Amino acid sequence: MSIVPRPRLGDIRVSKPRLAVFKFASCDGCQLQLLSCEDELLSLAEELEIVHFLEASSRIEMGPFDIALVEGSITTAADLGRIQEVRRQSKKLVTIGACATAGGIQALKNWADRSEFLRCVYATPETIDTLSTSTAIADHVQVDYELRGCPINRFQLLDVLRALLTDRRPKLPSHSVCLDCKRRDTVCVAVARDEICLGPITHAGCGALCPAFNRGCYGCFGPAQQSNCDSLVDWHLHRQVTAPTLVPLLRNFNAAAIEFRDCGDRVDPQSDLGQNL
Amino acid sequence: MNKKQIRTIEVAALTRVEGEGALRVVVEGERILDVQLAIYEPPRFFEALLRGRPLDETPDITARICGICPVAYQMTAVHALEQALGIVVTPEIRELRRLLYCGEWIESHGVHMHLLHIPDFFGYSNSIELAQVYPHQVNRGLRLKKIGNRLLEVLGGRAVHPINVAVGGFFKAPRLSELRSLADDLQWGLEAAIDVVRWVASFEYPEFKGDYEMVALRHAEEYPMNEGRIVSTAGLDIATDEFEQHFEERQVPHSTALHAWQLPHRSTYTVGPLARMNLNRDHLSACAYELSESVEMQWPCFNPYRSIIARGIEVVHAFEEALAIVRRYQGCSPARMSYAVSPGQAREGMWATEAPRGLIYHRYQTTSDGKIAHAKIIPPTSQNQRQIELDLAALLPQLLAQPDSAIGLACEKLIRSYDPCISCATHFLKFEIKRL
Amino acid sequence: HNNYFEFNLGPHSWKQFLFPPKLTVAVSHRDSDGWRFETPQASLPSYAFLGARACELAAIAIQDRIFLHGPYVDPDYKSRRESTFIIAVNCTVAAATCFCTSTNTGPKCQAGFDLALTELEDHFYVEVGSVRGAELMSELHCVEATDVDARLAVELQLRAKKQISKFLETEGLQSVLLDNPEHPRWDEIASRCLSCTNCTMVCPTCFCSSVTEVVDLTAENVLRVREWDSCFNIDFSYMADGVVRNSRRSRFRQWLTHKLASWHDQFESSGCVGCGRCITWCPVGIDLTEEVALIRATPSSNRTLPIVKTFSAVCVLPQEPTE
Amino acid sequence: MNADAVAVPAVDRSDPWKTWSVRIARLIRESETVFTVDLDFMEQGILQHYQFLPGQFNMLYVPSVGEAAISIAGRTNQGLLQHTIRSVGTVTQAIERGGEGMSLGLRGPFGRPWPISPLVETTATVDLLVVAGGIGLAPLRALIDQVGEQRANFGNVHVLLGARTPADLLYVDRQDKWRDQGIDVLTTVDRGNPLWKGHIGVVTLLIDRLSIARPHATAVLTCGPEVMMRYVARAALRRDILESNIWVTMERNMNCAIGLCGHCQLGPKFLCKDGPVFRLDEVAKYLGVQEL
Ligand SMILES: Cc1cc2nc3c(=O)[nH]c(=O)nc-3n(C[C@H](O)[C@H](O)[C@H](O)COP(=O)(O)OP(=O)(O)OC[C@H]3O[C@@H](n4cnc5c(N)ncnc54)[C@H](O)[C@@H]3O)c2cc1C
Ligand code: SF4
Ligand code: SF4
Ligand code: SF4
Repeated sequence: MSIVPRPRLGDIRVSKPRLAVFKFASCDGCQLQLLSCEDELLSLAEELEIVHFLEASSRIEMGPFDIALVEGSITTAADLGRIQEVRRQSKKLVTIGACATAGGIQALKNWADRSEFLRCVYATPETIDTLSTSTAIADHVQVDYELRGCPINRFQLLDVLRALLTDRRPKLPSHSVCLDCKRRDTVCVAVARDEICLGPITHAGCGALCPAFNRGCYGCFGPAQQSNCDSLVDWHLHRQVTAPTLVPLLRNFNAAAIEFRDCGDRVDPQSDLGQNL
Repeated sequence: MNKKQIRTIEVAALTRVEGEGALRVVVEGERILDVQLAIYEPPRFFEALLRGRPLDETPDITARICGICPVAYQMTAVHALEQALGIVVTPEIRELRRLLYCGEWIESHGVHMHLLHIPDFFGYSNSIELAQVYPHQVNRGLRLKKIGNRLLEVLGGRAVHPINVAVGGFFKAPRLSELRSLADDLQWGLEAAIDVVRWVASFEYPEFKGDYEMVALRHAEEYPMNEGRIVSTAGLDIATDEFEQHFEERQVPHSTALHAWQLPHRSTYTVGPLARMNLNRDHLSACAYELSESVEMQWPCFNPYRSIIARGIEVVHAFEEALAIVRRYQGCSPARMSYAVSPGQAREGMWATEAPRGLIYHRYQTTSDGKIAHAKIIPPTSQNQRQIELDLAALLPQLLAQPDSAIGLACEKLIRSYDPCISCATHFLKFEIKRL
Repeated sequence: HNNYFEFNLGPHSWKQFLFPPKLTVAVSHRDSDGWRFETPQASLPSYAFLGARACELAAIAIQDRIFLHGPYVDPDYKSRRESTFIIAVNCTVAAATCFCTSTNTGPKCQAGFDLALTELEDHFYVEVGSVRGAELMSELHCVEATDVDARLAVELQLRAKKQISKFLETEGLQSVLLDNPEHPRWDEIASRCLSCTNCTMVCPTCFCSSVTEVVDLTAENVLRVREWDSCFNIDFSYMADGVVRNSRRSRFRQWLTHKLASWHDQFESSGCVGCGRCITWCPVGIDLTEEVALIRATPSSNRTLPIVKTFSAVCVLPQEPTE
Repeated sequence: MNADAVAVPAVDRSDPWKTWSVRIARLIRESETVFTVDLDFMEQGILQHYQFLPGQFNMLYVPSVGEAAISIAGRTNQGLLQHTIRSVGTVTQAIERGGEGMSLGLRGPFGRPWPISPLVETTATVDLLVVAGGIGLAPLRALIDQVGEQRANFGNVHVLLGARTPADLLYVDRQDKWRDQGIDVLTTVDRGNPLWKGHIGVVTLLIDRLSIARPHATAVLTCGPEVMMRYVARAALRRDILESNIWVTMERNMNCAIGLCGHCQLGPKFLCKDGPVFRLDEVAKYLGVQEL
């Protein structure tokens, strides 16, 4: 990989598509995936102009944007307004990661008593602006494409960017993790090692990582399309796996994704069925 | 006395730092009234949401505090929990954990140096612009970072939020061939990293001497990563489980991050690469030590702008150490110590490790049925934050003649040299503007 | 135990070697004149399969019919297949999921091997199935098998056969499935099926695939990569106006009726060789033999074949005009 | 009429991924969403040797985007291959955007064509009823052209064309030529406009009005949306046309076009190699089953 020196970006103001990256409640891991495209980053920067990416650039331009990548979930009243503005300014809005597509791990507070949560971390919680829920971006504005995962897969990110640059629809497979396990010749950990694995109900995208490392999938890419969570959970209940073991598995990084949420609530003996939702 | 003009300088969004924050400075004439490093990153309540979770999920959940240094969270969490449960890992597991941490240091320092910080020294607003003029250096940086990522992927499954870290060890030990296949890249990386340090050391640095206490881990034999005693440049020397007797974290109104200070006087202190190197230079790997001697730098160093050099030297160290581990590796069996949660016994464990940005501390109480009862997490950034503000206050008087934008930029550069990770400051509050 | 082969099937079949999960089938380059296309050289690994069982030989024979004996030949499969040497093993024990006796594919290896071993106490009884097999044997220092060996081998094979407890009634199976597209059982299965694709992935005869584009940075070199796909995937039947099989019910029905019924029309045999892998590896324990038995037990009454049904009165089928 | 008595021109069956380089010589807009491309082979001499039968299709390939199955509509006067395409998704839109001069890949011809020779070779002359809906005319065009050229071989020939609006009617110029060749061409639209003087309503209504003199010697060839074809079949059967003389075209997701990928199955049929043209009695059983 090498690049030829060329005039400073500022000098060649051709109309390249304008990319912006926005962050809401999140860990930065998903936007970091953009910087982790080491081989592609510079050539990507030739195809589009990164005009708003606080983590990586001090150049801050205003909208409108052709492509907005949105990381993170909505947890504060201020962000509730900000996402509307981002949507208004952006032609295509792509949400990246479990926080943005399903509320992230912080959505666990949707099940908890908020004041108790605050007190647990802060001595004087009054000054904190926080909603009682963490919600996905799509709950608030229209989203053009969703990239799943905690974190997203950088190859999928590249594919989406390339697709948007060439004006085609990105290919985002919606099958289960199982298919990818088999494609990479991993022996099923659920059957062979009796691990509880969410692979059959989890959206593809990671390349079936966990089972390849001898552990069950914990669902970080969220529910697969038309996933049958109830059946898998019932199967385990039937085998004497208890609800307290199963519920936290459904309720982690994609806790608020509808399929995982409903299934978890159904089997949770202590469920107050999403009172905050 | 004349009524003086009140001047407010604001940097609405700090850039090229991880996470989101702002800076607000209030000046009256020559007097700095207030400096606030405001963190408006929405709070995510990790300590609260950990409660009641099965303890073996802790490394996976705490990783999500920060996508830049997830390994630091995982490492600190597993050690703290192993302490609670009385698990002792094998030397092989210990070594692989060090290797994993090397990967994260390489990656995280790589991001900070090449993508976030170096553009400052050339007046560019990002590394893509920098690459137009210094393509070789930027490409080299990207490749270094990529090798760090590769190491994390082989050992952890992926670079962000690795899936292979477990309480007790690893879910799966890497195959010999997998690790060995990294050797060539690591060798290249070692040499390239040395060149990077030489390059970086040739930059011009502002004169600035902080009057600090610097705190880091210190291990008897090795450069600190996963364990050690907590020591400071002022002579502190305590075991990690005494941390909370000496340090305290408090909420401040202008930030969603908690601030930490040292007891009994609530004095500030800093952590990070400079602190580590000032306190542990004798344990650097051969090349790294030699480099630390040959570059133009006074040790101990108290100039935060120069921490990029320390960071660079640590990358050299990480490459050299990773290479040695990879060459020594003979497999690791068992990959994971088995453990059972003994019923009826609640336990507590605490640990500190060295995240890329400095000392990180976790304490957990577990319930008798293997759940987390209580969690306390103190990341590096909340420990540095107060000191950053003080540094800014010290810097500002020399700058006041300049226009606001220039002051803002100069402040941002100082902040960036600390490599603050705002996402990390777990338990962050909302910034409220104080009107004068 | 000290035996090498006293187990049954591995988790993954030999399919992965002859019909690899990922394969580049076409390559495009762009030059100043536009796109140029190439078919990559068929790969040329030489495999020896050691330990293939009777059901797997049957499965390979089925895939041969698909990839070699249809109107189009898969060039890569062909070259892999031609260079494969098969040392089969006769099962001497059976697993609870085996039902090759129902599908008439085992447990004894009948054909399709170069050598077939039966593991006796301290030596192997070898049957030669091809010229290549005979050539190999002539270079090994083997002793002539005795009648005792032969008898022992048969006994062990019979033991395996007797251990098989699972049964699939194949009599009239095609119509049981094809005539019952609206059977209520499909709904019941759909409530349990995860549509995870495991059964199709482990099945030694399933052959569905999709081609995806793999683009390099410059977009000047594009690979067309064929990957295993499955009729359980929603996108599999995607069309511009909508997905055809947009329910787990319809996808499971497609799989089972294809495998056990319409396969006969396509390839003159069942698509099932009774290996039981799909039962073993189903995460929620769905067993096709049980499902088939249940459908068979209560044929559904609402056969909906609208066109024929509506018009059979009007439409008097004439004899076909001769060509 | 025997379903299989058709000669398929040879494709290299041992190299089914063989892709030819072609270029769009001209793009003709047929309607707002439909366009026709004239394709020329980059390599000399292929165009002349390339043979297809009406009803067959090619896989048109846009590298990095994908392939789409597109019927061969016919040839231009210079012999270029014509494909008429409705722009619905990634590949078809990419072709539309690429426009004239675009370089493409082409594999084919694939599939079972319309049964022209069996129809001609029957003892009595056959009357034809061709029914097309929307883009469904594309795969029938080459057939109608050929029938026009060999007009004497057939009895009455009716072509019924349906479209959503007058602007969606395809090949308007060509329709006159067909009429000149003695083909009865009727058109109908779902929604007219002030200038539209023709029929309004679904094509099946036209069938009901048609005089079909010899139902048992009439063959129906139809292509269009599946529902339309179902109604056409129903109407034809009602007029005593034999089920074995009705031919329909089916559509399913198509990936390899050579019967190896499994996508295009309809019951036991692989649409790509057993179809896309089917005799009604071959597929009637599957037409009514939801989600098959
Ligand atoms: C035998 C046959 C002949 C055809 N002839 C024509 C024709 O002459 N003119 C015309 O405009 N269209 C024709 N079609 C339909 C055409 O193939 C689809 O509209 C086209 O594949 C859509 O591709 P896309 O990438 O633009 O759409 P997308 O919606 O982006 O589709 C992506 C992929 O899905 C599959 N797919 C989607 N829709 C269909 C579909 N309707 N049929 C089959 N696969 C589909 C393909 O694999 C395609 O590449 C024909 C289809 C078949 C099966
Ligand atoms: S989805 Fe996961 S990786 Fe991405 S920002 Fe949220 S916590 Fe981080
Ligand atoms: S296997 Fe599951 S939990 Fe693991 S990385 Fe993939 S989607 Fe995430
Ligand atoms: S359908 Fe099941 S039992 Fe039959 S061959 Fe396939 S995997 Fe084996």
